[in-house]
Amino acid sequence: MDNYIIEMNNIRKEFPGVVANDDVTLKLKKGEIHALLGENGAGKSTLMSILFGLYIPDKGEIRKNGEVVNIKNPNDANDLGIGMVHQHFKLVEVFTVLENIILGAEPTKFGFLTTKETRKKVIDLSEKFNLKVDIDAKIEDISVGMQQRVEILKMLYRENEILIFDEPTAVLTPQEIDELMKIMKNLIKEGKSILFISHKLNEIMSVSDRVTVLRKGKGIGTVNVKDTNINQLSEMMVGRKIKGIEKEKNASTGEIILKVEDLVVPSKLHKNNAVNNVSFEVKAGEILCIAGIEGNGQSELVYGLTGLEKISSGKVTLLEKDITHKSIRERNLSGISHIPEDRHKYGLVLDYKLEDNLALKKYFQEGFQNHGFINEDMFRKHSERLIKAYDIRSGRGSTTLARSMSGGNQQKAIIAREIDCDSKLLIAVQPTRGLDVGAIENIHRTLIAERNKNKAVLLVSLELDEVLDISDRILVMYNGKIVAELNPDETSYQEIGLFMIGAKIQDKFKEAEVEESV
Amino acid sequence: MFKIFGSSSAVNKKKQKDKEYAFLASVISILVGLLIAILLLFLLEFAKAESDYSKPLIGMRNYFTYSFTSATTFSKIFYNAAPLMLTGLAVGFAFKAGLFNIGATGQYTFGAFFALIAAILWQFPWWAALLVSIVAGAFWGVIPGIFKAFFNINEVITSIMLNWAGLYLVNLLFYNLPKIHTVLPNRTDNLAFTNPKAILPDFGLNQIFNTSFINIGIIIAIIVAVIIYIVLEKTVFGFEIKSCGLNKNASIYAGIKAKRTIILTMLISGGLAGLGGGIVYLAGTVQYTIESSLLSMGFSGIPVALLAYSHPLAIIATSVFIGFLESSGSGLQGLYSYEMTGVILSVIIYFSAFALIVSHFIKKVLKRKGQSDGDQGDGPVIEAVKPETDKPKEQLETKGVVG
Amino acid sequence: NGTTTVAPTTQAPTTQAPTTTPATGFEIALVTDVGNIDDKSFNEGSWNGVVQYATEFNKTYAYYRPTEDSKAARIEAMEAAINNGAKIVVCPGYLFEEAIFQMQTQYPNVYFLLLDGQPHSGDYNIVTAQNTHNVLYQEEQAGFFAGYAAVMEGYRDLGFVGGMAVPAVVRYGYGFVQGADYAAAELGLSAGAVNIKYHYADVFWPDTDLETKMDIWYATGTEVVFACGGGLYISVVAAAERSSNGVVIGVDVDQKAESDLIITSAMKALTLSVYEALIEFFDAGKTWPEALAGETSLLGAENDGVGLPTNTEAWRFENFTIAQYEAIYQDVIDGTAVVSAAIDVAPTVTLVTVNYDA
Amino acid sequence: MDIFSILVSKTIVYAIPLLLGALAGMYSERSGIINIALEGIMIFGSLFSALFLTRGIMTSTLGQTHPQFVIFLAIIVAGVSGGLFSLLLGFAAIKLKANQVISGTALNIFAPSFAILLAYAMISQGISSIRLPRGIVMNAAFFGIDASTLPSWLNIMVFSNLYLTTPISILILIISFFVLYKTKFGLRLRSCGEHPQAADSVGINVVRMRYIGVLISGILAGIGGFAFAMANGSNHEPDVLGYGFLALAVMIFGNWKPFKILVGALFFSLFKTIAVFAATLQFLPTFGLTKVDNLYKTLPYIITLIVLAFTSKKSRAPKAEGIPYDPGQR
Ligand SMILES: Nc1ncnc2c1ncn2[C@@H]1O[C@H](COP(=O)(O)OP(=O)(O)OP(=O)(O)O)[C@@H](O)[C@H]1O
Ligand SMILES: Nc1ncnc2c1ncn2[C@@H]1O[C@H](COP(=O)(O)OP(=O)(O)OP(=O)(O)O)[C@@H](O)[C@H]1O
Ligand SMILES: [Mg+2]
Ligand SMILES: [Mg+2]
Repeated sequence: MDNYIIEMNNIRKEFPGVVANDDVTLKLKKGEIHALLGENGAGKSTLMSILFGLYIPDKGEIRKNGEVVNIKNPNDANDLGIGMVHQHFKLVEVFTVLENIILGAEPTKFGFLTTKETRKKVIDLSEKFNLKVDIDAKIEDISVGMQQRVEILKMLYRENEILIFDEPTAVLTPQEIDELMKIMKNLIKEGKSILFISHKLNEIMSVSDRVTVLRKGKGIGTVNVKDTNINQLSEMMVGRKIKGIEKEKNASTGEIILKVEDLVVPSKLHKNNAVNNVSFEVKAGEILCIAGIEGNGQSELVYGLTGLEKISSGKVTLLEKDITHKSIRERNLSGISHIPEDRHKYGLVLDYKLEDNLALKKYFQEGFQNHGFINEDMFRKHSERLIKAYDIRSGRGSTTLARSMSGGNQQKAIIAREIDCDSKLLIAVQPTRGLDVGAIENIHRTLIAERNKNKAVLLVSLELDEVLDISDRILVMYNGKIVAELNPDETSYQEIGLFMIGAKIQDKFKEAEVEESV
Repeated sequence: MFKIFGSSSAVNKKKQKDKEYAFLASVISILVGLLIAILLLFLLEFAKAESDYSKPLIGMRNYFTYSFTSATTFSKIFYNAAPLMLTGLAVGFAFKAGLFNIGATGQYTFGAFFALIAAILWQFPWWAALLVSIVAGAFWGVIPGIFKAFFNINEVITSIMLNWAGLYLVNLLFYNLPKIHTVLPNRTDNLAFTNPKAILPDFGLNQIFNTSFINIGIIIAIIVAVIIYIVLEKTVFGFEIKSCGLNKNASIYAGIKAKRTIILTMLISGGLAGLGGGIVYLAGTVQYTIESSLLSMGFSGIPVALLAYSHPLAIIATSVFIGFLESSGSGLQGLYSYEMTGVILSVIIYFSAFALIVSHFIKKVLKRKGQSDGDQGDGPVIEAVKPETDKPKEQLETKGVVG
Repeated sequence: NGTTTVAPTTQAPTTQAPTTTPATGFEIALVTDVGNIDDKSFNEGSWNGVVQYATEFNKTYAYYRPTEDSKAARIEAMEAAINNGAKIVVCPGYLFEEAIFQMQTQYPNVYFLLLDGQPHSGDYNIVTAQNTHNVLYQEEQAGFFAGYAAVMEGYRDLGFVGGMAVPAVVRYGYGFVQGADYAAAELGLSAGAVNIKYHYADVFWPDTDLETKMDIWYATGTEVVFACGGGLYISVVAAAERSSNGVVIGVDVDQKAESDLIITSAMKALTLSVYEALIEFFDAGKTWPEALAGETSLLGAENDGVGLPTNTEAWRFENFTIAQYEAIYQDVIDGTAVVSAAIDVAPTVTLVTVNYDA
Repeated sequence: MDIFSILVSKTIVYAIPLLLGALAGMYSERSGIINIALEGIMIFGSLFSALFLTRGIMTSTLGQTHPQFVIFLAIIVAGVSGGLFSLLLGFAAIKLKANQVISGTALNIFAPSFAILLAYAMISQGISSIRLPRGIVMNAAFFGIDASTLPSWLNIMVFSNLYLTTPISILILIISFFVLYKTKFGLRLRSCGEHPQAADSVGINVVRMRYIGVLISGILAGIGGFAFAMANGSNHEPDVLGYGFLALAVMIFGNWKPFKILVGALFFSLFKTIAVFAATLQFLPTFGLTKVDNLYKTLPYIITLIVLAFTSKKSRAPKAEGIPYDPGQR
């Protein structure tokens, strides 16, 4: 009978309309790294949020070292030595790293903050676990990787012994991931116990001792990593075998659809440019993928192309037509479709009905309106068609509010709308973010199908698997510049990773730099 | 009731349900408001030296019967309702685009005064003078729109500033246009003498019923409300306005010119408020007098819009209702001071402010009664009072700058 | 002599919301002019008269506030009063002229007391029915005495602040100017020796901007300001108290109690006239006696309708004597001193220089 | 010289209510609650403190002997009444998650009518103006200085408009700065306005913090109302003439930062005073207009607008402001 430091027995949690956790049991041994595996919406975050006191379970009990504890809020969790790195970091952007670390556990004299000792303590911790952070920098100015290290320091600062990591690797480069894995092993050595959420099986195989798998809110089981393999796990996770997508190479070197010359886009965050003299082409019948770590100018590049942001110099040509200074709508009409990276911010009007959202790029065209009056039947027909064609699932069909749709189906709706525009160029930014394997597969197929229809596809992605799986050509962006052009069949995780963190720059791009500096 | 106002698309059960909740919520808010108001009357009695507890009851009785005692008091309901409806539409229309036009009072004042300039100085007929009032209001309304669109300054602040600036400008004009106040130094001349054809037609009804409060203002207002409804629900422009209100970023992404939409919205909103001013001062009853504080009518539009959840057709109902409450205020007189009306009104409004919660509550209750319609909680489709959980900040945010 | 007359000292209206139920109704009604009952001006002054009478002879009384500033709303309020059992409706202010013109024929057995105005249909052809009695005041005379007294006292830098340029206020103001000029002549002062700053504040109540303005006036040499418009005297007094040596002249009623700096008040018998009219009305059996029915009484120096307070604690002049005051009072009565009541043009003055846009 | 002194003292005395109002707004918005109800709350504060002063207290012996002490009590009354009133906003905005702008607007509509009504009940039917007692100015004598020994300009500048609220609000300003940036409470308050989920995840009770934010806001606004009443002269109508809204502008103008807010308040107040001066002294052109002061009265508002237009780029509101806190939301 081994001693469990944490036991979550028969946990049930319901949200309006969803059973997030249904009779889930999870037992964490002292000093182990315990992985939690499951598709999106499987209930991982919810389960952990319960352990961390953010949600109160409807049923079930939590035990620490055998006796039942009652965790009503994060304070209780903290008192029990439970800490959590959240999927979406919980850091105050305008605060400094230090402020964020001490927040909630501030050392004070007569209510006044006394940061001297704290500062020292934090620095010691960051050295001990080599978590490099710039302690006085504002969060909004530091990289995602560093932000994550801040989150970890938050836990260590509170001397937590049970550490929860919710999808910590989603935002990291291969190098950073390896780094994180080392850190986690370190932590174990220091006697901590870790709960580790991930979709990525290889990671789980590499670090964790045991895995608990969730599916649709139900606990599927717990297995020892050494007695299992990736296929078994993925089957447990999805409930069926998943076959990788086979993208038959098509050697089309079609005509140039998009031509970008010396594009410069200013940054909103800092004074130097987010996109700095970038030039490239996208041809018909290829999927060109822009790889890179979040925040290296990919988003701004796309904003510049689609007109969401003003560019300060450069030239954008679409089908021989100069669209550099055209309005967003003109660009759309002259052949750009855009699957935006933030589906809630840009992709959808959450409080509009599905049919309205599906018409968002068409409502002004003849048929959808005549003499300025909206043609509701047309809206309806159009949306029924797309719902059918792209199998968009929702409570009330055309009249469902987008807000109440699942992440996956929201994304499907956007893709349906954009592809239905039948533009020559399709720009897709992280189209599979936060979606589950099934949905991802589906989207990848669609993209490839588009390519095979001899469309040009510009894919921006952080997920290296995705990049390697479906792209025909890879451009790596680092610090606002393109630093490498790669062939997916001849490169590797590690190589891309090096370019992504700016450790390497291909010569031709170096030259470009020299010229420009002359 | 709101069913009639049901949303465009034919079979939209959910939306209709929400409207019912919304309606119920409004009603409940109103009832609670009235209850509290009556309670307040008793408390005031209690506070008094020699209390007389029959007084509140009699007061309330008079209050609710008053408007039906004579043609005058009855027509007064609609006389009050017309400008309320228009300022209410001004506020509600802006709400739909995610803008809080608290500057309706300034635009109203502008509309009012320029209507009189047109009527007295330029001898325009009533309809032309009304057009002038629209233009004037629109002019004063568009400025916050421009500031919002180009400098991203919150319209609430801008309009507050412009309310006062506008008041003083109008006073300045008043003094420097001596021809509009020839009879008395501090009030514009009586239209009946200077330009009778500038007075809104009443088809001789005032004669017949021996009152002065009947005119076509209410009809104009209702027509305008219907037009606004059609614009919002049936036209491309309305589609763009609402989508900007609900998610500015997504609208821009879809190629909608958000700046243009914001400016146009404020232009129209201002025009509506201005028209309200025109209708009041061309009724041939009041004359414009030098003011040293903001006219309250513009502000009265806010509760009207709130109670109606900014729905143009519902605004017809709420404005008439508030018009009724206001005209009934005189029924309290003698027993109570006129301000009591204000208190009753504001109590109601305070409750309507979180009517949404009430409607959620109702929803739950009905659900328990087994009428489930499964959906992760999104409130009635009401821009003005939806709690702003994970909703684009464009909605009614009050801050200098959108991040 | 006609001096120690007029009106009780001002006090907050001693009103109680009457507790009798409207079943019996309110016999005496007052419909307010623009502004509220406590406007320290017409409304309050005449309301005090109503209250004074009603409490003394215990009659039921109430006031009504029109919903808006229009003839129609005034009529509505009057009708509300009448439905509540009003036998007599007191209407302070010329704004009621047109309303009463209509009501007096529409309600022949309700009685109306119109202060500071005479009924007409808007064309200024006065028609006063038998159930109406009008009272006019010769404010210009009251203002005249104030201006005269100020200059005689030795002040040379005067100020006038009116609430708004409404007839009554203008009469006060122009009278004030004439009085100053008259005194200047009598003292044989050179032209320009006496200066008057003249301003309408656009409010009948205290106002921050006005207070600042008064600070500046006093700081730039103004010695005495005639504060003529409801509650705005409060701002003037506040400024005077801050200034080194500024003083104030009150209006309508003896305001000596308001501040030691109020050296005198240009009074008119507002409260008193209401009080007395009501006595006449009820004594005649709830109708206007012959003398008043359809008549307009003009309250001026002759009938002690206007004047300065002469009771010792109110007389705060050092150089100007009561004797001098009584003399000029007599001159005004017998016409030796002519005070123009015209308000359409500024009075012609010979010696004082007036800045009408100060 | 005296003129200049008046300008200064007026600028200061009218800047105080703006300062307090804006600081009030800052506290609640830093906690994440938009407080557009400042106007109404200020009215409430002014009402109750004024009533407190008039209803006997000031005429009591205590009032005669220690007027400033009574004023101090009045300030407390103002704070308490404002604070309690603001809880209505807190309840609607925090507990019921109602739209904050609208709940605030409701309070703004409620306050003035209620104020008049209560004044009626307390004083007498039809009387809403409250007569503030005299001798509440802290003149030279109060400090044991013989005014005659001072040059008149100095006397005017310093003492002519010096009320107890002035030093107290300066104190509040300084304290606010330290509270906001140097204390645990301040750190937590700001975190609630920026990222309540983050605050919650480290065990800060967001709901409580927001209530506190609103409460402090109410207290300061209440005192601000009283400050206005005193600046406004001895006779007080329960109304603050839009100063609550102006305070809101000053807050944004001051970028939600204490000392910038002070600058904003002085700036606005200065132009408001200059406007009156301009009209009175005619040292500015009249453009051949009658009553040109109306033109100058628009200046403070127009100029504020222009300044906002230029500073808007830098301005940064608390991020989570206006969004009801919902723990479930990720
Ligand atoms: N705050 C919430 N309100 C309503 N439903 C929620 C909420 N949070 C989660 N859910 C529901 O609970 C289910 C589990 O969500 P959860 O975030 O735990 O999944 P997950 O496994 O963490 O997914 P992901 O891999 O995307 O993080 C989801 O399907 C979602 O519908
Ligand atoms: N606050 C919420 N209320 C209701 N449903 C929610 C809420 N948040 C998420 N969901 C639902 O949860 C499911 C997946 O949850 P989740 O938030 O993981 O989606 P997601 O887009 O992947 O988000 P994330 O970026 O966290 O991965 C979707 O069906 C989504 O609609
Ligand atoms: Mg998750
Ligand atoms: Mg997720």
